[in-house]
Amino acid sequence: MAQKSDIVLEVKNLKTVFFTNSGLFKAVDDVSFTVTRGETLAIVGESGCGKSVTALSLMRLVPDPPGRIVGGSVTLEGTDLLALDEAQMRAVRGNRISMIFQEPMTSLNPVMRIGDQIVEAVRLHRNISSKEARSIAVEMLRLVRIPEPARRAKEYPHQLSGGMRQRAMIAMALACRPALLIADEPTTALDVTIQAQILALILDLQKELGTGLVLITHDLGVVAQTAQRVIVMYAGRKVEEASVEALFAAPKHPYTRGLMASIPAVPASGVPAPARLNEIPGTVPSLVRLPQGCAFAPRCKLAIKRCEAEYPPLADWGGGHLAACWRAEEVAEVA
Amino acid sequence: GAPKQGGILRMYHRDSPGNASIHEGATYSLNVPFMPVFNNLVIYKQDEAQNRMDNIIPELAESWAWVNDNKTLTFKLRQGVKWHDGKPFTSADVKCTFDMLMGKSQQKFRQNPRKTWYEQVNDISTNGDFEVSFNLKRPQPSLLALLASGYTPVYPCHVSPGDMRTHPIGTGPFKFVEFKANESIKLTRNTDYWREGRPYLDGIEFTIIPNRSTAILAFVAGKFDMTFPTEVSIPLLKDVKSQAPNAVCVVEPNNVATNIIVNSSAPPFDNIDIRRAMALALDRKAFISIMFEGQGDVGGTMLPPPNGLWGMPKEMLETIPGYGPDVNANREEAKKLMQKAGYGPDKHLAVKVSTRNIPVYRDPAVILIDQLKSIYIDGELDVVETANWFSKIARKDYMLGLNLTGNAVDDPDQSFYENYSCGSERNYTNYCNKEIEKLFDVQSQETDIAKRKKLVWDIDKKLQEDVARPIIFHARTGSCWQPYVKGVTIMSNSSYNGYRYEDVWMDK
Amino acid sequence: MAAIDFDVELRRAGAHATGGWRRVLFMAQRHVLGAAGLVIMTLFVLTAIFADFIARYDPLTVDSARALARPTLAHWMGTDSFGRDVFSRIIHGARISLAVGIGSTALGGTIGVIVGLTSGYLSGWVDLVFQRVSDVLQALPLLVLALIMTAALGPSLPNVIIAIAIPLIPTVSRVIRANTLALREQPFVEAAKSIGMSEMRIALRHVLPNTLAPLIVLATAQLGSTILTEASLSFLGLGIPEPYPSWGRMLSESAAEYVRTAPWLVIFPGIAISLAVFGANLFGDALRDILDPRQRG
Amino acid sequence: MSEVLLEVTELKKHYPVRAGVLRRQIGTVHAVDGVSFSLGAGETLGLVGESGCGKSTVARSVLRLVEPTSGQIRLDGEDITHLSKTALRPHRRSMQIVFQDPFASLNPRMTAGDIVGEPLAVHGLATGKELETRVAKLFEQVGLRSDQMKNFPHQFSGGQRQRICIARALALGPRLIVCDEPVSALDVSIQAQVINLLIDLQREHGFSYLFIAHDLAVVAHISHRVAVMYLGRIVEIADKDDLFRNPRHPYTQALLASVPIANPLAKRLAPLVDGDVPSPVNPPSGCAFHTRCRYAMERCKTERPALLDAGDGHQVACLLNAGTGRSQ
Amino acid sequence: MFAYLVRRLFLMLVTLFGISVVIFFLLRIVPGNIVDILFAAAGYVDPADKANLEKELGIDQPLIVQYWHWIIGFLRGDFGYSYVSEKPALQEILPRIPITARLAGLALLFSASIGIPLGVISAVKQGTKLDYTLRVISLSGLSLPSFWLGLLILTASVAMFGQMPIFNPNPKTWLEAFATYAVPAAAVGFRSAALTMRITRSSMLEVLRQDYIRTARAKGASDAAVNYHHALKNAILPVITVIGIEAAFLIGGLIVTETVFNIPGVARFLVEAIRWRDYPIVQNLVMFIAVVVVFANFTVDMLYAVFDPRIRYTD
Ligand SMILES: Nc1ncnc2c1ncn2[C@@H]1O[C@H](COP(=O)(O)OP(=O)(O)OP(=O)(O)O)[C@@H](O)[C@H]1O
Ligand SMILES: Nc1ncnc2c1ncn2[C@@H]1O[C@H](COP(=O)(O)OP(=O)(O)OP(=O)(O)O)[C@@H](O)[C@H]1O
Ligand SMILES: [Mg+2]
Ligand SMILES: [Mg+2]
Ligand code: NI
Repeated sequence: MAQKSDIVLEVKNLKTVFFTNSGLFKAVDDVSFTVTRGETLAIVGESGCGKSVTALSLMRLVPDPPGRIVGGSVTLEGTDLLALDEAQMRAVRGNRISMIFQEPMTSLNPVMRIGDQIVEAVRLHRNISSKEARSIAVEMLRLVRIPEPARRAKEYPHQLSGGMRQRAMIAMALACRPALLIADEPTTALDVTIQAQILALILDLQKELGTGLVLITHDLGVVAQTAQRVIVMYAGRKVEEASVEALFAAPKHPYTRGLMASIPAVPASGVPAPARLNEIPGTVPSLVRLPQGCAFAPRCKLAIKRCEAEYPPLADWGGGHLAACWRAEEVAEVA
Repeated sequence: GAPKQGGILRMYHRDSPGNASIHEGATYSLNVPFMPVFNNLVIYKQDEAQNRMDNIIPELAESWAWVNDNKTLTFKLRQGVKWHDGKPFTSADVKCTFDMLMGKSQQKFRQNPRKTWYEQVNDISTNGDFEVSFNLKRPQPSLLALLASGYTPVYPCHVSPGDMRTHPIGTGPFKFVEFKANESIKLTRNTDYWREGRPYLDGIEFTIIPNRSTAILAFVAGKFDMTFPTEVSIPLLKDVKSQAPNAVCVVEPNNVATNIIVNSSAPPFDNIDIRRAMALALDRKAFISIMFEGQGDVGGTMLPPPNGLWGMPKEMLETIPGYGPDVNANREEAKKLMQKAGYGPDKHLAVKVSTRNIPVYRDPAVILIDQLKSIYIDGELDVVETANWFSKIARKDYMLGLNLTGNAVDDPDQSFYENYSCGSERNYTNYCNKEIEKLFDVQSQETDIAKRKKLVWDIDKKLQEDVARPIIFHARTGSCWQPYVKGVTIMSNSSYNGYRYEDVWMDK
Repeated sequence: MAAIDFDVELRRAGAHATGGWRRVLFMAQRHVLGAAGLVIMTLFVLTAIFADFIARYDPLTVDSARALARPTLAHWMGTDSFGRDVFSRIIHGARISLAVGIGSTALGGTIGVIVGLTSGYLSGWVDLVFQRVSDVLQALPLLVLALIMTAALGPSLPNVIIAIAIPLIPTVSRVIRANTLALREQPFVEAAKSIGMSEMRIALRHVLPNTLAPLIVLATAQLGSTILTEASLSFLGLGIPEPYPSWGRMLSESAAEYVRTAPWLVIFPGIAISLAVFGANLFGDALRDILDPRQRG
Repeated sequence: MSEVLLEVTELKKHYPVRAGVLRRQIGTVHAVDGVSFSLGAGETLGLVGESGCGKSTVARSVLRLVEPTSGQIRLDGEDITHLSKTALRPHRRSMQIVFQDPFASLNPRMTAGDIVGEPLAVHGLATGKELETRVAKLFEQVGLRSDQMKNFPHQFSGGQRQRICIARALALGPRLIVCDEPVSALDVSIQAQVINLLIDLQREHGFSYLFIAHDLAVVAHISHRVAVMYLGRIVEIADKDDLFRNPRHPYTQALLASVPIANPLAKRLAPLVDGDVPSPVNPPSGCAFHTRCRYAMERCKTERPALLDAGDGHQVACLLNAGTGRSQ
Repeated sequence: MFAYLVRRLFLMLVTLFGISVVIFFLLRIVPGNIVDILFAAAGYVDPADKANLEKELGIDQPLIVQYWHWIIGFLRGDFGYSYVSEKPALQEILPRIPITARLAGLALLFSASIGIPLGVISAVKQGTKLDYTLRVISLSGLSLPSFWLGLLILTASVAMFGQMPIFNPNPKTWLEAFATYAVPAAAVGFRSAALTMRITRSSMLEVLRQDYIRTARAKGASDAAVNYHHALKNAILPVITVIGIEAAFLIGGLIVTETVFNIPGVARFLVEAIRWRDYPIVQNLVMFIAVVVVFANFTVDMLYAVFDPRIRYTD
């Protein structure tokens, strides 16, 4: 484990809920984790399990109403973000902590030129002339491998392809060299060669600046290649946390196990691809009417009586490998 | 104190007159601003409220005389009078003016509303530059009264009617400066005026403000020295008094009769019973109390005394059906007449009351409709745009019409011939009674005032009894000015004749 | 961290409000102003419908004896110069003013929506032609049209409604068109195309609902402003003719003469107009918020 | 493969580039620059390539959602390139698309249920209760709960939205589904569900897919044949096995080598190709890839390689080895 | 784009032509002409004189011929003479246009400069007391009949200051000029501002929930920057539309204000001219207004493209 001083972000018992007309929606329920300097923490999980809301909570950008952070603490470089007033928080956002949003199409202002949007991000936190900012913006676009960055900087989002928009988002997020970067599925719209470049780029910058990186992704391949540690979420809760090696070697939660099994592989020569992929049957339960016990129990092959009655606590199964399952030790064997 | 020289009189104007040529207009919107530009041959004394024969004084004429068995009226003209453009005034100008009015000259007015005034004039003759004679077909004493009206200025020969409409040239105390439609009219002192020491004012400025409330507010705020004459309604007068207690206000009749024109050429009003019933149903006091808070006059065709010269005395008036004091009794009688005509509580008569879309027309029409309800008549208001009003009336495309008739001079000739003689263009009801028409001529030729009055009363009574054009009331309106404005006289039996303004001055 | 009362928050989000009435009640609490607007509008509509039962006097009966009476118990809002009961006239006036307001808004709005949608959605030549026509309509000032209409046909209720509705058309259609132009480029419209929807249906199902917010705001604003336009027309002598009591005319004609001497003649119709306009707009704003799915939490 | 369902020949789509106050056209984006392929009934053609290389444009052109600049699209032998909107409408039933951007392609004011049910309603295939049950079934098929039918799009997570889109496309039971990155927003387990679903549907009903994705593993899974695009053109097209086993175009090779492997012990993130992606406004002369290609020759700068058969229907556009590309 | 402009210009001409036809024939449909009115006002009906006058004014000719004369004259810059004042129509119209234009301009300025910021604030603070207060105030602006508001202003100023702002045709100082126009413009602008505010609010609410607003916040942009820079620019389209409509409306719609404040602008003049059936004035004035409106619409369309790069006018 990293030393205390190296900790960039410490999230403790974060709870974010949505007050909706159909009831209380516990999107993030008691989630804790830390990110140290230069570390990459990956968050994976079923879609809709609260990854993005967690990220938004860190930025304090959960739409209110209906959303509200109702508990826990978020400590960035020693300051409790949840205690800051809005002005102080603004100085932090985009500067010390920044985020790459999931949907690049709607996350870019359609009536502003790409360049201007980056320039704005830079100038908000750095006292430089607009000319300098502009050259930084173009530089950032070049860094994220956008061809003809000077011209593209003058274009509007709708004139770019999806991938380019995503890269523009990345450029914007990195423009201020933040201490913590949250990347919410930053490369889903990219082809693998560019994805490799971008990830390499992010990791380079991370190394150079000691940026902590929270990487939210579905692509376990990306997780394997980039992250040091992984959190697996399910229905708003953290169900497993481990170093990447440990997780891939021996997942301790049946859900993680199921995820691993679902990964399609590029057929190596000679090996014919399986016709169907393994899948986890069933769907994520509604976050309003969560079962009393383990939320995964209805889909779990290993489920026992106890799972339905009692939520399993996150227990350390050795070497900082946390998992919330009564039968964590059997997971690897069963499969 | 003694009149002071100087100052510009600021007045608002109620609307924008179509043009600047008095002879081509029939509204005092034209007289008020342009009378000061002109002179007449003779004029009613400007400092006396009541227009009377014996109040007529010479103006461009130095004197006049009736000769030739009262069939010729000869004027001796003032010498040395100059038009505003410097040309001398002569008898030729007088002849030109009246020839044109009679439609006898080459040049024509676009419209000539008072042509009928000169029906009895054969021709105009001049004798040298400074004598002119009106040769009549028969004696007509009241011709002088017509000539004394503000509607009868003398025009210069050398200016075309068209130019007179846009830039009038006169001999009067003030010169025309400019007329901006919907905006303002400006007059300036005629330094060459033939009357020594007049006018007192340096000029007159009219600001055109069609919206009454704005205008009154502006007056109250001191933006104007005077309201437009006779344009302050009784409710507004109270308002002015309360906000500007120092203002001088007078309320005078303006010799405008509100009357009903009845289409007797078509059913149902071709039936004299229904016409009578309608006349009987009128509660004139109610009209007056609503419209004027009591300050109006009940009368016949002629403006009632004391302001009017020719109106019937009260006792005589009350003998006419419908004028009796007991309204309920009248209405009972009216109901009987209606029942006789076949109407009753379960068979109402539906009529349309047409009128112009102006409050002074519309309001009495609303009252009329309400009063007709009491005798089984269901009236419906039919508001007609001014542009279509006269053609509609002329087409006889109406049943009842609510109309206002203004009299330029308080004289029976003007009123009777214009409104009640067979075939007259303004006889909208087509009322035609040859016997009465003979009486018109008799009174017209009568030189003895007392005798003539008797004749006029009888005619007036007959007209009311025939329900030719039932007169509802004679209006009164107010005029106000600031206390420092002196020498203003508002005429009490005409609203067309008192605007020369050469005696007005400001004590500032 | 201040303690958060989950119940209160949930209540605020309307979680308890399930089922018809509770939901309505919740909405009323959430949109107090809108509920007030709805109440006002409903009251006025009811008043208009039951005017004959509510009014205590005949609105047209003239009585010189009681002219210009101050508000008393007998005449709650006094009487006008004709001695007509102002309260009764306002009650009956609701009919006319609401007929003008609702009638012309509905007429102008419907045509405007159709024109705007077609124009914005189909674009191309249709758009150009429609826009030219609405240019033509717009370039003819409202009052020119009203003057011409009343001069040609006489000032009657239907004519006033039509005269007021016509200038609404370009206004509504332009707003709708502007919105449609932007919406047309949205991927969900493309998605609708891809399932083989007819253009017409796309316009109605996908484009129109997304222009509803501005449309409602506009329509309720116009509902109010048409009542005012009628008042202005009356001010110019072109509104609903006497003796029928439209609020606008009651106000505009008394305003000049009686504003100081008999203020009740001016105050009450003024309040009626303002309240109606106010109610329509408040309700419109709330409706806009309620219909916006993203506001529902 | 059996009969040809879709045939695209020499498809081109150019967008004008404008600038200045008067917005004069200063250039052209050659978004798609001469693409030809065919797709048999019951077949899946994977389409991969650089982002911005024109995949979505191809997809939308096929459905006539954008008007192609030139070229021909035949569906079932019928040329639909120039059909009028009305004439095209019946054909829409047989081809559907799942959009790349799920949120934007969902009407924010309609509930998910209405969105999915709409195609059925439009084509009059179901109404009332039946519509509801069919929608519920579709929800289930794509792994959504049927109680989510009355939610609005903004209440769903990204992956859930994508599933709504898939359900909508499936509703009509089309013969051709163009999937523009249908699973890129999904987590692997759902992705597996969706892909299994697509495969099952294909088996059952003989659907054809034009399947666009970045994830080569997914493409490898579902496709029979795979086309690789680069800058508006297809640079390689072959049977899946052939392509993955024996990629011939240097770009394809780079792609395959860049796929991250879900094994933390086998780290290999070093990008294999470098350099800027060229712009489709000024595509490089000759072979568009030559600016990033390690094996580029002098010829590549001037000569544009045609898509040639390198044996067994494995077509490649590369000048290496006499037009057969680089063998590994 | 150039082609678009040329076509647009051509279409504007088509529109103007349409307006000329509509106004010409509409006017003729209305019963009564200047001659009727002149003669009616004098209570005097002499068919021969009437016919003479009709001939003199040329309104006895077939409509097509009259239209042709008008249009040809119009194109040559010959606008004819007012039937009423008998002065050249141009001389009557021209001095009034700047008056109304100034008034309308000021009212729009008032409307935009108050309505837009308040709309933004109200949207941002949706549901708060501030939002309620602003909305109630703005609604009261929409609820007051403008003549009523105008009269109120006048009455109040007389009652309080014993003075009233009445039109001053020759303002000497800049301040006087401002005073002359400011109060009436404010009276009109109040209503207009209320409308602008409501549209802004509604449109802003739509935009504020968009993802890119969140992005802007994530950059650390201040509320002001988010609201005015990011959101407003996206929300402005309907606002521009409404302001454009108001602009067009104001040119011909200031009549009530011009009446109450007694301002000699085109709107009141136009009504007066219609009352008189003064065809040369009405026709030409309507054409002038039409030109303004058509250009206002054109400007709005161009502004769309300026504010929203997704809108492009091609071919
Ligand atoms: N504004 C909102 N109102 C109500 N519920 C919301 C809102 N935003 C998100 N949610 C709910 O919160 C839960 C978590 O959503 P979140 O966006 O964090 O999922 P995710 O893990 O990021 O999924 P994905 O991988 O698909 O992006 C979802 O079930 C979603 O329905
Ligand atoms: N409406 C448009 N106007 C101008 N250029 C466009 C338009 N749509 C797309 N383009 C351009 O066309 C090219 C191809 O875009 P397309 O969306 O087809 O790429 P793609 O292959 O789907 O990329 P991605 O994988 O990132 O989605 C890009 O350069 C893009 O900028
Ligand atoms: Mg997410
Ligand atoms: Mg794409
Ligand atoms: Ni606290």
